[in-house]
Amino acid sequence: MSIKHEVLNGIDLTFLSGRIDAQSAPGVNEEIGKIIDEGRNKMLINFKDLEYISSAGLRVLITIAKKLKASSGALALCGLDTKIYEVFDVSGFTAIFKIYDTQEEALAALGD
Amino acid sequence: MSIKHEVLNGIDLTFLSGRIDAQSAPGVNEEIGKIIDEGRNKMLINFKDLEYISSAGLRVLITIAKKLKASSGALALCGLDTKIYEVFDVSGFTAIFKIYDTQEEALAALGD
Amino acid sequence: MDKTLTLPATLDNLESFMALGRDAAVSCGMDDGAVHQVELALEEVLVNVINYAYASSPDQAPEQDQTPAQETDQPVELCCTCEDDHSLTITITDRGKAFDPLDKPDPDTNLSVEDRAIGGLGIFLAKHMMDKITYERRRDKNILTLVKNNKE
Amino acid sequence: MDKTLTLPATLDNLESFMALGRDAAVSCGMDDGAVHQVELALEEVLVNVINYAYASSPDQAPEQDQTPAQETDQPVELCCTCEDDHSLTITITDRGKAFDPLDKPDPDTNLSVEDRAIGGLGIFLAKHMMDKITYERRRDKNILTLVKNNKE
Ligand SMILES: Nc1ncnc2c1ncn2[C@@H]1O[C@H](COP(=O)(O)OP(=O)(O)O)[C@@H](O)[C@H]1O
Ligand SMILES: Nc1ncnc2c1ncn2[C@@H]1O[C@H](COP(=O)(O)OP(=O)(O)O)[C@@H](O)[C@H]1O
Repeated sequence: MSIKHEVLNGIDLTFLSGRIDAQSAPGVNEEIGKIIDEGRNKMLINFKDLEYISSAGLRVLITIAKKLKASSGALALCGLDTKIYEVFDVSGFTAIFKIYDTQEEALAALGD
Repeated sequence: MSIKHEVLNGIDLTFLSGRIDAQSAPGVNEEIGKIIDEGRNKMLINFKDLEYISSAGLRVLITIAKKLKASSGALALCGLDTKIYEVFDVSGFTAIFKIYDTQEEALAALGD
Repeated sequence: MDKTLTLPATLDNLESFMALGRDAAVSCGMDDGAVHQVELALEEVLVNVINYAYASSPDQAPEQDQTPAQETDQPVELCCTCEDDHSLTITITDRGKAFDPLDKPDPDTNLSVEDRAIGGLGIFLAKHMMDKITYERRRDKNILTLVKNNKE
Repeated sequence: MDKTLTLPATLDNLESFMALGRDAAVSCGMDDGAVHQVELALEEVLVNVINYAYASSPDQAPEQDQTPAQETDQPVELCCTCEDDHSLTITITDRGKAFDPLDKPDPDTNLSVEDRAIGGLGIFLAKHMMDKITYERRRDKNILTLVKNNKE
């Protein structure tokens, strides 16, 4: 599991790669939590290099979504492959999250 | 397990690194066998990056030693750490092989 | 034949169990998608054993316990059996408190972000990913059996 | 508590067994040197089971067999138990032909290169690296028990 973070046109862009399982999820929660705690509230998470996510990862995402909702922030996701999309779909997360195919589309939507 | 091979003053110098176990030993046997089959017969094997050797590795070494003996070649070893030296010692290999602390000493001895 | 692994129920051992489960699914001829589904279900079930089975009070995470599972007797056993290449049967056995995960009602997946609970998706996902899950309490053991059929 | 792993007796599975044995030795408090000795003995014993226990004729390597061990019932079980941090007990159990490795005479380690056999060192090394080895045939099983004491 590794996390890369950059700021692009005022939007916090986070790349997740590898596996988010019960072992790695707490680290992801902490990293992204830090960004939100700094008061940043436009966030895009790019999943294109993510291979696997379990409920421990979904837990992190819903936590982030709640925090950003509370601070009137915006969150978008992009690059989910079919396996990960299935997990989102079953969990009802496709209705909760704004999900885009590509980073460009997601950035454009967040930029508005 | 990885093998590096170079020729130095007419001596074939082979570096073994990692672990020689029952799984990797056949590959080592093949690599070094090739060199001997080309008619090369002055060989130094440097063990300094070798972490582990089991009887499957000792089997390879005795095979090489027999081949080089048959072709009136010379074989020296160097860089054995204490754990590997123990394995050699128990097996009686310290009496069969010419073992030197450093590569320099071994090269000097083979050069004579 | 059966592939089995028994280790203390700790997060540190999760990856060893996952490696065995993955390997069993692959060598049973599952395609990528099915291997992924098996992995996910297996993780969910194992993590629940790790988090809850041996916790001293209900819903208490094991972090609050005094003794790590290595030193006490808190094993979890994984057993994977490929049935003639047409299905994979995985059993997860622990000696923790009796708990039937199939009794838990499914979460409401239609709630808004604000109303959704954090968590509560593990068992639900496992059920979705497998073709059959059964629970059995035998003596002091919880035995959860997951079955995944090979697509023809 | 016990850590156990059961897998088909194939070379592919050697590393999984080795990882468990190494982990058990480390978590039993062995120092580097002792962990190495346990590793070596364990590999020697496992490789013999892989190479010989299920071979169809004595001394015939399993490559000549028709069916790979995965598909038939050729398991090997590794069980590691740390006794109060003062010793590690490892049992290796297979269902192959009866074979007591302790019956084998030690090789002559004083022979010259020309006279030395290629091989024949595995059991000898295992015996040297461990504090105690016992063999038992129980029903259709070979059970080899290796014990390594922790240095004080
Ligand atoms: N083995 C178990 N023993 C006791 N309680 C359990 C066990 N597994 C799950 N639970 C309970 O069931 C609940 C739902 O589990 P799950 O669906 O995996 O979601 P989560 O673990 O994210 O809460 C857990 O919060 C826990 O209270
Ligand atoms: N599990 C086993 N079943 C049958 N024969 C065995 C078994 N293990 C070892 N042997 C026999 O004992 C011999 C000596 O074994 P070992 O000392 O490990 O050296 P090596 O395997 O290099 O020959 C083997 O060559 C084999 O003939």
